[in-house]
Amino acid sequence: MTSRRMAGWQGEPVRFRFDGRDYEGVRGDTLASALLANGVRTVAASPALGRPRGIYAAWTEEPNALVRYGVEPMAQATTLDLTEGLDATSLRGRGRLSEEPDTSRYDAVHAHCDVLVVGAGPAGLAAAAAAAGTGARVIIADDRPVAGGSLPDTAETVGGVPGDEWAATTLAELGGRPDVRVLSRTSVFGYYDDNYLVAVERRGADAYSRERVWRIRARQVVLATGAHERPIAFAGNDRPGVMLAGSARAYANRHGVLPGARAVVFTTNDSAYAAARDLAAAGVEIAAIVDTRDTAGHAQDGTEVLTGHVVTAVGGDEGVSSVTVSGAGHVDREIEADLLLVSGGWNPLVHLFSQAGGELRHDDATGSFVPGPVRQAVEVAGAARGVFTLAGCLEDGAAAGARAAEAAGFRMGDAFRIPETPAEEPAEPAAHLWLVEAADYATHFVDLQRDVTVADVMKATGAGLRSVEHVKRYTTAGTAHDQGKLSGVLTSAVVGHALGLPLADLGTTTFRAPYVPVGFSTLAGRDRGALHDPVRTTSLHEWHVAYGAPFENVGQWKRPWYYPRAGEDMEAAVLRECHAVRTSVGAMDASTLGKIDVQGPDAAEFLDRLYTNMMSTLKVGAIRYGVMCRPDGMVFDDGTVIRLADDRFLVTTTTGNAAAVLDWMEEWLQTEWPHLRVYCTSVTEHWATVALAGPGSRDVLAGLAPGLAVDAASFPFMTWRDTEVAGLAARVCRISFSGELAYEINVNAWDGLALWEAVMGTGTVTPYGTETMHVLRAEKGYPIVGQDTDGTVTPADLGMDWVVSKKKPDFIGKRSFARADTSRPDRKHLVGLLPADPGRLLPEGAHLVETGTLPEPPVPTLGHVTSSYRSAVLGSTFALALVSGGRDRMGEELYVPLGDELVPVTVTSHILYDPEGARRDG
Amino acid sequence: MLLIPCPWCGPRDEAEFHYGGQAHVAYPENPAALSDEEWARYLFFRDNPEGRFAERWNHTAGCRRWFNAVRNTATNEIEAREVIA
Amino acid sequence: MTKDFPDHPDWLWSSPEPRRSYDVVIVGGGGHGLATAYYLAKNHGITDVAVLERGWLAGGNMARNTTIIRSNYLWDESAGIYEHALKLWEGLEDDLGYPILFSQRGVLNLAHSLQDVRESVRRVHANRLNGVDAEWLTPEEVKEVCPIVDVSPDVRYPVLGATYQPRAGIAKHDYVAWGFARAAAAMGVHLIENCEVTGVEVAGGRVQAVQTTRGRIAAGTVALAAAGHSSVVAATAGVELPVQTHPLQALVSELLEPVHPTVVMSNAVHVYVSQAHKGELVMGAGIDPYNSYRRRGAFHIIEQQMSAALELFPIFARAHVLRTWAGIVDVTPDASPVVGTTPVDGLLVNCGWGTGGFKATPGVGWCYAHTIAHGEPHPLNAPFSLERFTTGALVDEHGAAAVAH
Amino acid sequence: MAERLSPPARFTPVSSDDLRIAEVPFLTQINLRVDPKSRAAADIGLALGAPLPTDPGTCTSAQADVLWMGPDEWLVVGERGDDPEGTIRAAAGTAHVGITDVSAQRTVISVDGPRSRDLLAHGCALDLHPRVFGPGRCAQTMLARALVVLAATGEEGFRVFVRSSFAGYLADWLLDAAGEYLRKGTVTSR
Ligand SMILES: Cc1cc2nc3c(=O)[nH]c(=O)nc-3n(C[C@H](O)[C@H](O)[C@H](O)COP(=O)(O)OP(=O)(O)OC[C@H]3O[C@@H](n4cnc5c(N)ncnc54)[C@H](O)[C@@H]3O)c2cc1C
Ligand SMILES: NC(=O)c1ccc[n+]([C@@H]2O[C@H](COP(=O)([O-])OP(=O)(O)OC[C@H]3O[C@@H](n4cnc5c(N)ncnc54)[C@H](O)[C@@H]3O)[C@@H](O)[C@H]2O)c1
Ligand SMILES: Cc1cc2nc3c(=O)[nH]c(=O)nc-3n(C[C@H](O)[C@H](O)[C@H](O)COP(=O)(O)O)c2cc1C
Ligand SMILES: [Zn+2]
Repeated sequence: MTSRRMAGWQGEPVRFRFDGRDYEGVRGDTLASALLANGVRTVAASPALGRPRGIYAAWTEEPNALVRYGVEPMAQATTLDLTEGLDATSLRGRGRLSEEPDTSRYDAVHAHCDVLVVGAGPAGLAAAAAAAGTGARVIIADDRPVAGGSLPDTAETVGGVPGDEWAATTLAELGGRPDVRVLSRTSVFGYYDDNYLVAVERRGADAYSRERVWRIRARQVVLATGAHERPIAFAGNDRPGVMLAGSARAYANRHGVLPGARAVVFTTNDSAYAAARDLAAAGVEIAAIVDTRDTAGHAQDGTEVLTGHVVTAVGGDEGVSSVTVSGAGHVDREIEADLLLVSGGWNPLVHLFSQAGGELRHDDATGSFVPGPVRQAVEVAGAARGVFTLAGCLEDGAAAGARAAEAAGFRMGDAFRIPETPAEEPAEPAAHLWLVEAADYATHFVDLQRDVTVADVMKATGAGLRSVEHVKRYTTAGTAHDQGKLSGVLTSAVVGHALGLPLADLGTTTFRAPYVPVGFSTLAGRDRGALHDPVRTTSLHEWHVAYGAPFENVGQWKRPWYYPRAGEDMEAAVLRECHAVRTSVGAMDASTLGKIDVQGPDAAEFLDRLYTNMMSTLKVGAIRYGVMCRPDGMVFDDGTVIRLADDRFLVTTTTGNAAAVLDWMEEWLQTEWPHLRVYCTSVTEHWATVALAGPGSRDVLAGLAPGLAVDAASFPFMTWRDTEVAGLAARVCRISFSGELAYEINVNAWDGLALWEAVMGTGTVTPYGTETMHVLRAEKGYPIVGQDTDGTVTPADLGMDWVVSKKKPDFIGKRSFARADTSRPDRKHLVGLLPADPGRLLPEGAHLVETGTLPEPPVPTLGHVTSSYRSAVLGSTFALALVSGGRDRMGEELYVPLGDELVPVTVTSHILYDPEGARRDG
Repeated sequence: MLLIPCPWCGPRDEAEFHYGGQAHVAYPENPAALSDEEWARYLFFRDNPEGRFAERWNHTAGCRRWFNAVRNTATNEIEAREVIA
Repeated sequence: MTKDFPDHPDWLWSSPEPRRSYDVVIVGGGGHGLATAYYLAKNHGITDVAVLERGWLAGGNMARNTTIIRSNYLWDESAGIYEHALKLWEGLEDDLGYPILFSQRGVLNLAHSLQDVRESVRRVHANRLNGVDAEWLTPEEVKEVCPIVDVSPDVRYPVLGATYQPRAGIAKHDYVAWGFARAAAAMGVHLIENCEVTGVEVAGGRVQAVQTTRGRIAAGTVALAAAGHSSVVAATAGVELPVQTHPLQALVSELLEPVHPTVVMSNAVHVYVSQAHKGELVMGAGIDPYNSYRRRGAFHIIEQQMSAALELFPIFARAHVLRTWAGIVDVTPDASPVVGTTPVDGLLVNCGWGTGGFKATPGVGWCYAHTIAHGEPHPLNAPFSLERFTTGALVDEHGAAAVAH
Repeated sequence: MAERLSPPARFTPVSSDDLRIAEVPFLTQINLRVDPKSRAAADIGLALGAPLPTDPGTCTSAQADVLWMGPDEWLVVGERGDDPEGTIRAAAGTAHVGITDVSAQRTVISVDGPRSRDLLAHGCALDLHPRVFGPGRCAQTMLARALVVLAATGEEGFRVFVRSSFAGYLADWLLDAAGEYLRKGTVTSR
């Protein structure tokens, strides 16, 4: 294939493959420029119609040239750096996810600045330089690998040197300042409230992180994002060889690539004349400039200009071979060409501005939407607000940068001197043409990537749709990978044409983040695998791991579930652990329970208001179980309350609710009862807690704490003592969650492992996990908040009237107990269930029905099984359940439908073991 | 990511705060004296305007203080804030 | 345009000038408003109806939702109305004569903790009693239904199993709205766009008319179906609703070759995802915690969403987020809707569907039309009255931790 | 008696020319709550050698480091074995104060070196620019997904106070993020 690289263009060769064929490009190429250099014209088949498609643009606005390579499912050839060995395959609209894992690393960084400049073209560079000169902290971000924005595309000179050179020098100078950060290859893709912007930096496969998300909080923002050239809808405008004029110019100037040999230029404005000049200089033959206006721009001598003409047809199946042009009063002419360059004018890149909440305004002069009013602290400069001259962009950028710095509180420092630029020719006003009218619109494409034609748009308007949002959804125009960067406004214009409404009235569809597609893993960043969500561990964790405990996730905590011995499954291990506690002694790591230190003269009063029962009557040295409700009367949390002193309590909460209960307390204290003199402090992790349970626990404790009188009279149930255990300062509480004689030993978390090892060192204590704890408490009918309750359960439902004070005038939740629904007799009560077959384990979550045969659905349910276990001590399985009117059903037989079976169960008290409480004293 | 002005710590990212809904909804003086309707109103009914809204925030990841703010729910702009004393 | 789709009809609806008076004015031209109008005309012969929409028809949450349709809710009351809806979905394409691409590809709700497992099994058993198809799947079975879910034990929150509703699935949201709109318009209902209701006129405890940006329109019955804006409209009639408005975000990837055969939801890891008909991954993100009427959420919620998605679906690593957006949803204290009468005669309310009302569209349209026609609720929406907040008889899909989408 | 163990004991200190990360375990930490305008506050300040800092986000350093945690809350940090609690209690007398030993509630990770700010910026949304968060500043905030107290101890040094149950997570996170800055002259030691 012929090389279309400009003679004399230097570059280190890079080999690559495309669709199974080998090619060579040069370093600095994109895949697109390299393909064009190799004369490859057709790079994709269109998604729905299968029409051949070529490269249409030169940067992120490209609609056609989508490829996949390696693990990357979809990328634009126009933004893809050519790297040695790149092996890319063209796509037909849809990407393919790879089964290969993505082994790259991703991360994020927070950044702050006084002025964020987006875009490092002439406007952005001038803005950044002006702002940085004042001493403001500046970040300048640009999505391209090379500085200068469109300067390398246009090869204009700035300050007497080539634009790209000027840009590189300016950016390097900026980067050398201590308070300026230059981010290249960085796309700002989202603009959120309070000047929070997010950007993705493409750092490359060799960097520590392949891509990085920048989370930028800027006091002021300057958007200098440039403009996109506008396409025109005409018959056959999707043929390979049709290309935006400015993009062709970019391929020539940036990459030394000629996208064709002989070109027709179709334009509504002057900018394409400059493109034609550059391409001619590079060696492309300009067959004609077809200008829709009646007055020509400044064409190079000898170039034919057809004013008042439009393109009405494109010849060639696989790519442009000729272009038919028509003009009023002229005969149609077919001009031979392999390249058709299009310029319908320029659309300021208002995406980020619009995301910022800025309103767009239609500008009749440029025929485009430009920034209007906005509430955030943002300036728009250069082509992004419709300034289309180089000198104008430099000036506009410098002024915007200075204003932004000043608004951020920085006075003029070293002023930025606007560099000289060559005098520009006075421009002829542009015409605004979106659509070349025709009888048949079947090949007038508005969205190349979704194969949407003018005919499709007209079908939509014909069906009654009048909003561009409807047309977008009916036709799918603007919804593809390129998000309608080129097709969006064009679609609106065509709708306007069809309905006879001005474009200004129709507006655009909504601009949304991300401005360019961003990888899932890029956004996930470091929060993956083990770092996905913090793992919380107790100070005994390593021991549990060493003893082979599987862990249960409880919130973010890892809790040991059970400790299987060789050959044991879970059931065997749990039965053994239960047996040990009921007959001997076991120990559990209870450190995850929430612990809150509540101090102050009004602490007792405060707890009286939060708990359903009375806490102020608790004696120093004693412990009381308590329940908290939400104002709606439903159980929120439970735990023990220890009175440490007249004005000091230690409250324990469930593992999952520790933070919520502390927040709850602070909320009431700060917002309702600020006069109460109370301070609450979390001490959850200050303490390690070892629960010692079983008839043998007293002896074990006595052995470890020789200074402590452990007999029942000296150390009664529901009291606590400060003492030394295993030589460690400890607080021992005599409480029980198993019904057995039991103690909870609390030590400073640093000493937790030492305590645990001392306990285990006695040789008589069996470690047990959360599962055994659950079985033991269930045998005693102690509910677990969140398991036996679900946010719809009151203390009375749990059979805990005794925990609800009748004496207190009020506490949180009390009023709700008097509502109609909360006093219904058929509310669901917590009861016990004994299956008729003592070997039958009911699944937790199973439901209960009244009859032994199941009627047709819907079958009213009486309630459900909340907890269900095998019990060694009961010699049977058993369950806890919430059952409608359950307390009035003692002894009744109910049924649990399981598959085709109805399993009979008997309703019993929820306290199945030792209802007299005979065991708690040992 | 809103930038929420904690009266104590200064502006911080939204992720550090817990939202507390409408401000100035006092716990009733004497709940027992309320009708079911009035109690339901306290429990479940809160203003939900499109526009200025007085609301509560807690700086949970910072100083743990509750404060009130007036935010425009149509623009998310915070117009004022006050310390709860 | 993408040709692997059924063609749209050549006519959808016309844009009549509003008349000065209608028997029934429906405020809000989302899925619910349109379905209500359709069933009013079809089931009850009431066609002097206007649906007033402040923007473009069905451009609210109807245009923004992740289209998950299922009926496997926990409580009998919820199962009743959602299952009614699901049955209607099963015949809707024929009923409307419009391709709505209803695809019963099944929904998996994953469990990641023992507590999740209990709640899931509870829901499966409740569903079966209610005649809702429901299964409990082991991790291996999850893998069979959806091979790309990572069910290995070494993720942060391993999959311990899932509930599965085979009849659940997705539909093409816009087509559903347009199908209802077209069928209602064909029976004479007026669909009026760019017509914002700015006030509800009440006299003597009875509704009289609505004030709109296109003038006053008298009405015998005013039926609200304004989703996130319900409180704002109801307040003009002096009616307070137990609703708070929040942004809820969603996102799509580029079009991909088929990889994801079903719908996967995970409450604990905060993911819900399906692959829509064209091939884009459609993913719901979290709800923003504060009240807001901005149809845009905060970006960190999307970032968390991606981290969660990759925990469950490592294969999505290199997919790209193409577009993010938000709707504004109306959330009630018990995460269940409010459908029924208000203290104002002739003013009816349908709101509070929060993050999960798309799936109810035909069901609620059916019941709400009944409520409008008879002045009292259909048995299926009777439990969802405003009074439940006074009696305390909530339908607490929140408390019971059932997922709301 | 077994040796004291700090939870993230498996965390191996690392250092390079650019960055040093190590645990500083077993510091004495007291949570202090008192009305800043009260006599007790003044007395406690006197006893600790410096008035309690009342400027949000600042800390003082005399007999102990005193970190501002909230308008009526401070974290008093002493060296291993110090007894600031005794000092504070004695100074407060019978006034209404909240004094809670939280020594083991959090452990401390020190992050030092020219790239310390860059490292923290990966997970901390605060502006850590030396002009904004220099020596003498502290803040309660988020680092990655953990709640921390962050204190600037020098021009390029920080202490990160993290709840001990999160310490393992945070250590893993820090080491992963630090990889980039540990390439020059890295030493890992126990
Ligand atoms: C991101 C997201 C994902 C979701 N995912 C799911 C899902 O997977 N499954 C599911 O079942 N549900 C889902 N939902 C919820 C579902 O979209 C809504 O519950 C449902 O669409 C609400 O009913 P609607 O369609 O009538 O609402 P909408 O479409 O919002 O209709 C309300 C209409 O009222 C109009 N309106 C408001 N005020 C006025 C006024 N004053 N005058 C005139 N018109 C007015 C609005 O413009 C709007 O068009 C999701 C929602 C969101 C935002
Ligand atoms: N003759 C004409 O009609 C015409 C029309 C348009 C532009 N121009 C010329 O183009 C130049 C415009 O200068 P300018 O500085 O305004 O724009 P520019 O196009 O030179 O630079 C904008 C830069 O911002 C980058 N960018 C855009 N969006 C971004 C994002 N979200 N994140 C990061 N980077 C992003 C672009 O890739 C580009 O590098 C001037 O020289 C002007 O004369 C001429
Ligand atoms: C199920 C579903 C699928 C969607 N698929 C796409 C898509 O493929 N491409 C796209 O750009 N947008 C897609 N969208 C998003 C819409 O473009 C748009 O963002 C959404 O309707 C909200 O409207 P708004 O962004 O205009 O406010 C999809 C939306 C939904 C609900
Ligand atoms: Zn604060």
